[in-house]
Amino acid sequence: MLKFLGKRLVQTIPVLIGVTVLTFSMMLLIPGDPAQIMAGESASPAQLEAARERLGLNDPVPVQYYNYVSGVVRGDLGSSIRSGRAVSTEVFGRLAPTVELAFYSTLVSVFIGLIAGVVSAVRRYTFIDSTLMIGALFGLSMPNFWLGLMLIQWLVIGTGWFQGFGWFQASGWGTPQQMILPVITLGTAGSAIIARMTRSSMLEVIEQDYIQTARAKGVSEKKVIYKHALRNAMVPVVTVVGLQFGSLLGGAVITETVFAINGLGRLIINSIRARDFPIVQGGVLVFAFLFVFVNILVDIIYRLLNKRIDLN
Amino acid sequence: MQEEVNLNSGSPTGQEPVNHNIVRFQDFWKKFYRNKSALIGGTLIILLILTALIGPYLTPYSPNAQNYDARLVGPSLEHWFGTDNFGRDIFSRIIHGMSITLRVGFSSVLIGMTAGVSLGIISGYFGGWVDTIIMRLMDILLAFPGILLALAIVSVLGGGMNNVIISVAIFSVPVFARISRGSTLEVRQLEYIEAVKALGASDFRIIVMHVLPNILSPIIVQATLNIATSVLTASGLSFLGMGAQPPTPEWGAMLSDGRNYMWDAPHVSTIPGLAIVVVVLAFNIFGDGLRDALDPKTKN
Amino acid sequence: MQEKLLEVENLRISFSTGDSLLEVVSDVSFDIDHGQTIGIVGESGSGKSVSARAIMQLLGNNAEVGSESVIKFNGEDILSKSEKEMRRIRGNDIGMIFQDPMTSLNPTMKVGKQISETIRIHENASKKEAAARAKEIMRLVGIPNVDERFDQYPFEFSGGMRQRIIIAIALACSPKLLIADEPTTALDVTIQAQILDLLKDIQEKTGTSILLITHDFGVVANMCEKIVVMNQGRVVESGTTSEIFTSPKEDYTKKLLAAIPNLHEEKSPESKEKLIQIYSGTREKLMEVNKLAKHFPIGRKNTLKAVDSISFDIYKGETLGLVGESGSGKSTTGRTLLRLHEATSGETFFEGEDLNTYKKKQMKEMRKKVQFVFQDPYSSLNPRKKVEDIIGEALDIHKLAKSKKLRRERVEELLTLVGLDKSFSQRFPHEFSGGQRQRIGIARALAVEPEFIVLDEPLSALDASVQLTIVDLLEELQRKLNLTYLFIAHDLATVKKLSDRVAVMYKGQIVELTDSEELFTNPMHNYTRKLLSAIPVPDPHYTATDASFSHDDSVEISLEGQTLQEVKANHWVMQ
Amino acid sequence: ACGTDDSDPIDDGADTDEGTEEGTDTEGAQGGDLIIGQLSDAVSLDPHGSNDTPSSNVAYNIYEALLIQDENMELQPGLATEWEMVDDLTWQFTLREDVTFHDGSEFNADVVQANFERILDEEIASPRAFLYEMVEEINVVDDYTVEFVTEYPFSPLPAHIAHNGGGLMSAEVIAEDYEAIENGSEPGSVINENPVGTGPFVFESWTPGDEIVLNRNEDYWGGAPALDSITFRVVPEGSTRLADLETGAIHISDPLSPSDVSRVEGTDGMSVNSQPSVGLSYIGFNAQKEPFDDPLVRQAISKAIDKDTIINGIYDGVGLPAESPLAPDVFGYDENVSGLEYNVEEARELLAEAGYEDGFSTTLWTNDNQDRIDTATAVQAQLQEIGIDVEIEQVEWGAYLEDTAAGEHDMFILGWTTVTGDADYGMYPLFHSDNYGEAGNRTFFSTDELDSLLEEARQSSDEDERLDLYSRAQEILVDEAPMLYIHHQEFLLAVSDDVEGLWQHPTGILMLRDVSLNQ
Ligand SMILES: Nc1ncnc2c1ncn2[C@@H]1O[C@H](COP(=O)(O)OP(=O)(O)OP(=O)(O)O)[C@@H](O)[C@H]1O
Ligand SMILES: Nc1ncnc2c1ncn2[C@@H]1O[C@H](COP(=O)(O)OP(=O)(O)OP(=O)(O)O)[C@@H](O)[C@H]1O
Ligand SMILES: [Mg+2]
Ligand SMILES: [Mg+2]
Ligand code: NI
Repeated sequence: MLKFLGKRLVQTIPVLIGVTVLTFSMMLLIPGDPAQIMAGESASPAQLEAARERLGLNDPVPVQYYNYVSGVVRGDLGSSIRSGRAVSTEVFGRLAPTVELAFYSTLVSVFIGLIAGVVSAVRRYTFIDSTLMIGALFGLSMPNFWLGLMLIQWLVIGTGWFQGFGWFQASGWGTPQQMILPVITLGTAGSAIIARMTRSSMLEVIEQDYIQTARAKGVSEKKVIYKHALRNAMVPVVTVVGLQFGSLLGGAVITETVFAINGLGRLIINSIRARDFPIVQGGVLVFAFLFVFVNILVDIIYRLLNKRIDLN
Repeated sequence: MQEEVNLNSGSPTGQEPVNHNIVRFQDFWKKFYRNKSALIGGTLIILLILTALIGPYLTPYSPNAQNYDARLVGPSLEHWFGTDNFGRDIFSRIIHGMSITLRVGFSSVLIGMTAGVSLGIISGYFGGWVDTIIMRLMDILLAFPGILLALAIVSVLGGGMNNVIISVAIFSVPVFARISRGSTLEVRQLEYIEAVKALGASDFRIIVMHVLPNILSPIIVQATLNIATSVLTASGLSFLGMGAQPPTPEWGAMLSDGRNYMWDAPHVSTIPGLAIVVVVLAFNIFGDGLRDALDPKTKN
Repeated sequence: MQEKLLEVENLRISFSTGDSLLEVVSDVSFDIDHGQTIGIVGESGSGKSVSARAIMQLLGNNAEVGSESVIKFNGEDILSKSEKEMRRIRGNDIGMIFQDPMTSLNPTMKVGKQISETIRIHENASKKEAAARAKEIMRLVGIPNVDERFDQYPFEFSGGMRQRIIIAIALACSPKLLIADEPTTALDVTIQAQILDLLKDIQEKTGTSILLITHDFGVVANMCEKIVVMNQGRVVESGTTSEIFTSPKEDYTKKLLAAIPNLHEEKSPESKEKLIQIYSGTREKLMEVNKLAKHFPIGRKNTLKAVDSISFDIYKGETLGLVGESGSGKSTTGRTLLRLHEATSGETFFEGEDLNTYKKKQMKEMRKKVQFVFQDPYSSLNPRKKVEDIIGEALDIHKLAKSKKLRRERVEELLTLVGLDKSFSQRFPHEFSGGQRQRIGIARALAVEPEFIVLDEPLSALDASVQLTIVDLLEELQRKLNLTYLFIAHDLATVKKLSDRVAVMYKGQIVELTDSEELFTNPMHNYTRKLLSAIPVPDPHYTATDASFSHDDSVEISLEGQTLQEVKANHWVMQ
Repeated sequence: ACGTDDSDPIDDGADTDEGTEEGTDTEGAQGGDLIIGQLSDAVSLDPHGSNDTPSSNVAYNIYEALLIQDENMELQPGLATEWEMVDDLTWQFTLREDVTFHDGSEFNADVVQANFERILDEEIASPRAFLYEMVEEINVVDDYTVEFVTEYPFSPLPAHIAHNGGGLMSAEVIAEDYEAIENGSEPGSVINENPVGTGPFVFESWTPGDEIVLNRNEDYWGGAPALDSITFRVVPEGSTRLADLETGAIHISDPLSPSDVSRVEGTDGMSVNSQPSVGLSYIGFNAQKEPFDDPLVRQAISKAIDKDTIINGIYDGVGLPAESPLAPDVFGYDENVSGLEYNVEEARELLAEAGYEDGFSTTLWTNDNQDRIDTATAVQAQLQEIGIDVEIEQVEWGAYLEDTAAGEHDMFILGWTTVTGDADYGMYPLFHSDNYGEAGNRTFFSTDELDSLLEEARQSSDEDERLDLYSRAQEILVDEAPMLYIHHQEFLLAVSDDVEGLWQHPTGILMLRDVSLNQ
């Protein structure tokens, strides 16, 4: 296991390099000039030129990349074109809400998704099954912004419940009250996917011989499902959970915007639009790192679930 | 103890239809046909496709005809689904937008799935450095902000419907790759794979004939689900100049255009949302049926 | 009159396949007294397992039990019991040993836990107590190193060991009735003897009744008071064991009894001729195995030496029998020979060339010449393929069928060859009985007309008459096509009948290697002797004379510092 | 002066409250902590380092300029009490005495010099430098007198000085910032941490992306403001801002989307505040590309569009149809100049005259601003009437700016804000041939006559002459129709009824000095 971890951590390096190269080249490829975006619609050419010079945008591309990478190696991620603040300050300052949001949402969606998926697999072709699965599809087809705004409008404003109990402040992050709605918003689609995956995977497993053995032991149906079947059905589900967590990291932008959460997703998107290269680079780098980390976790869970899967 | 002669023996006689291909297809079809969900899903999909093809000739209004005197009108007899902020008839727009929405959802999933599943199986089946390289590439792709990628595609290939399909497909490649890899890892170690290996089957054959059919069910689920996400993602890219441009009645775009009127006129965004649900529902029901029909163990 | 423990009356079971209803069990009736052991023997596919499952109410949803059928357990009607009531009975009052050991264990649950679980369900035992009991039972069924093995997963066990785990699960709560579906087929005779002793022991102590489904008349003769003979879904004959053995009434029963292999049969002259050629060095070598080893890592540091440096040759046209304790590495040897596992060390020469140096193309050619029949018939068949495609695939890969029609004909021909109905080609693996699956595996191996086949327990699930058919088939093919077999089996009588030479494996080593006649008359290694003494004799009146050998204590035989030496001309023994 | 919304009590209160600079209006000063929910975060608190509205909004309360513009865009004394033109090239400002910075340092002529030199320093690359690029030297005459010398006669200079980009900060902070630059920091990084001005509020904290807090300046030379503190909180989503307003989490939502006006009006405890701006939204033609090089075509299109429909349909009636590029509050606006009238018949004729009786196909670019997209959609439908087939193409903002600057477009939608309130800024960058492309003239339209008019007007020191020149320029611009002038936006705010004394400047800045909370 340690060897595996070591190996995977070493593999992160090329991934991170790949990400920087890719980000860098994309930045070159796409039109848009940070100096100009900063200046907006009314900029003078001299001023733009000065800004470009200051930002090093006039250097040849390889020089820019070299400067960037050598900075990173020294632990310096550079500084924002727009605000002049260090990238590390900007990025790490916003990391926690995004990671937390993704984490809690994953937790919620795993919880709801697993239960719904198992119930509907066990009660296959019944009313409950259909209801749950159609519910899941609704959850999936609702865009985040729609759900988020609806939650705010109906729950916060419409009913007044949340404000009445002092539960909710539409913007911000950190207290449990503030977390409820964003987490629901972000977690819904995930629970839908997990529910669907769990159901189909469970259906497959329930047919197996060893489930029969368990029944022959007199194991209660509930235990057959949760102790014998579920674990065997988990492999595709774990993959999806891992992916879910990943895509929540990146996909939190809309939720962050709707709920005014000062997260990394929003920062990166805004920076892409402002062509604030250093921030984008830094942010993507951090995401990539998290991602690889999540993937390692997923692989370890695979292995924990099914010892036969060989990690090396 | 009974000692009667066989009336109805356990082993059936050898005289039955000769053409097994037909039999096999009939089997599948029978199962599929008897499978209620597949039937409902299939019928729904056909209906949707027919509506997409014929519907536009039958709508009461032109999809882009603006009428400032009837803005944001709720559903009524005159406008079944109400009107939007330009007073356009949402019902007509939904019908006209159906073909383009179906196309985006379906093609991008198909492309993404084909590429992703191939990569995932190869990765899981061969393992080793092939796996490492493919999966690390997928990691990069996953960690990489989609907008950047889409922007790059626009700037290299230009906007347009096909490129949005490609972009959305690319986003979903790693998802399919990871899922199929995970399941492949599991199937790979089963004895029947070893058994065909012992027969001298090539890796390609094993992958296509033995691994793929056995990992199909999570893939079907993911694919049918992904149609919804793809439609939404595609509309999310339209601001980059990708995909459907206004006033094209693409559902995802309609849904997000309704964002400003969610308080006063929630139908503007809700109705396209429901339309997407119907499509996704149809594909999911169909996918479930397909899964069952493909699984020899489920009888109905 | 004391009540019967189990009464089965007019049992009729049908399966719906596609749109036809297939009646697989018709009008089966039998009963079991308290403390009694009855045996069900009969043709493979005759409905034995299905009937057993019906008693447990575990038939699955495409099965239907006829309305006139009655199953009474302890005087209570089982068929009308609710699922909840059944659950209390299952595992507690009735224990069941399923036929297929590979797929009957949960692959992701530790073996020990699968046993202790039963105890915890039915008896108010704490986790610790249950674990202790489970370990005890594991020891009882002959699992070595229980403490270590307790925390392993099923895939880390050999076929026989898995079977023992399943037995342990069934016995865990000392049930009133034990339904044992082929409980010892995957076991070597010493363990088999051990298990049978164990069953008897338990019966004595707890008064458990046993319903034993088996092919092995030796086992039946040994264990059962009554025998039910089944064929094609019906009971053909039933009676006390000595009645059936001494005065069978029905033709089918007679045929079965006649097919029992006999240890004392003389070897054929052909075989003797072969041996002369081998020993004189005039017969060509097909395979040469040199210090082959296969180690599996277990845990973080330890390795398990499944095969620990073995050397032997296989000659063209011969049958080399491979026998030995369950878990001694027979299957692993077979797999490693064919490069299904990469060897840890050692060399294998095939027709003079080192297999390890083979390129892809050569490998493919080799695969056509060399076939493997897997020990576990179920898990080696792709559950999503019809039999036609499973067998046809072999033809496709090596392009042996020129048209679809020819392919089908060939598949049907192969099915007929192994004694299956042609129409089976349109079924999926889960729709077969154990023995039928096994024959599908054989048919698949034969499809490519190989030169060399590794047969890993190919007959274990077959009844005597079908066994005989297959053995005859194999012999005939050998005669005609000069086929070579590596025959791995536990059934020593069949091994003796089929093999020219026999190698005995123990703890990953070959401990004895000589021609079969010599081995059975003059066993020299301790382990071999132990093995031979444990062979059950298919005669209800036979009582073991050799009382000196006790089955229960699995005395470890040490191989420390020993090497394989030619003790006597052509008789190699580890010393 | 600008009330378009009679139902709004706050608006009136603010608008009639003139002479605010003197800081006499302190009734109702119960203090309180004002929270403003705004669309985006400030980019920089260096007044010379940014030019976005959120930054200006914050900076305006920390820093003050020498002059200020009132709600009618008329110049009033700020940190300078008097200003005069000494000769064509020289302007002299008399500074207010006894003003101290938040760090206790004194405000004087040296400080003014240091600030403007910093803005013009190329190393700083200030995005505000263009406002002062005509300034050649800044001379300290005495402690409280300072002199600006321009390269060429430039009459709008006081308006430029009044721009919040001319906000003045403590000389000590400037020195510190330079020091940090020496050590490898980005310009402005010290200032962002520690912005020091003379304004009514003192910087307390900034959590980037989240909020900025300012506290009352007890020692403000004009008298301490009423509010205890102001928090500028980022709430990017409009609906969420409204929800926040409704739940009392914020007091002001900036901006308010026109589509939400009716909702706010229908909710108790809040109201809409609207303020006509000095901005313009327009559709630009590429005057160097066929068929838009033909004035007839441009006129035809201009005549084919019904601005009222667009304003009512898309902006919920908020905003003023534009006749020319200048908004009414801008100096130089001529109310007698009337734009091309909506007339589809005439439009068709013009088009026929230009040789396009069957119309033509073209593309209209927009960025992803929803209002602009909607405008494009409406324009598309209206142009269809005269046979012009318009394809709408959305372009991402970064690319949009670059590509329109490069002249790759046919038609495009954009806006322009005359931040100085002077016609020079409203026309010179947009229509002078020197400013093709990124400098502002994205229509690539110019005529020699217009060029010389604009040059003359910016150099003349005679107000009447300037007005005259600008009138003529506006006539030309209406006639030549290089742009379709759509409308002058109105800034919309949703404001809690607790807020008193708020008004918004035509440039969009919130005037908070006299605000108080009434809880
Ligand atoms: N699920 C099923 N669907 C359809 N047919 C089935 C199913 N299970 C068993 N059968 C058929 O029922 C018959 C009896 O099967 P069963 O497993 O009882 O045989 P068996 O007597 O145990 O044979 P063996 O000794 O080979 O294990 C066989 O013909 C088999 O093909
Ligand atoms: N893939 C594996 N991983 C780890 N251990 C294994 C693996 N396969 C086999 N073993 C171990 O190797 C040993 C030999 O197994 P093998 O299957 O060769 O036994 P066998 O002689 O065929 O026994 P049986 O007669 O019971 O089938 C056993 O202890 C088994 O647990
Ligand atoms: Mg059976
Ligand atoms: Mg074995
Ligand atoms: Ni046939």
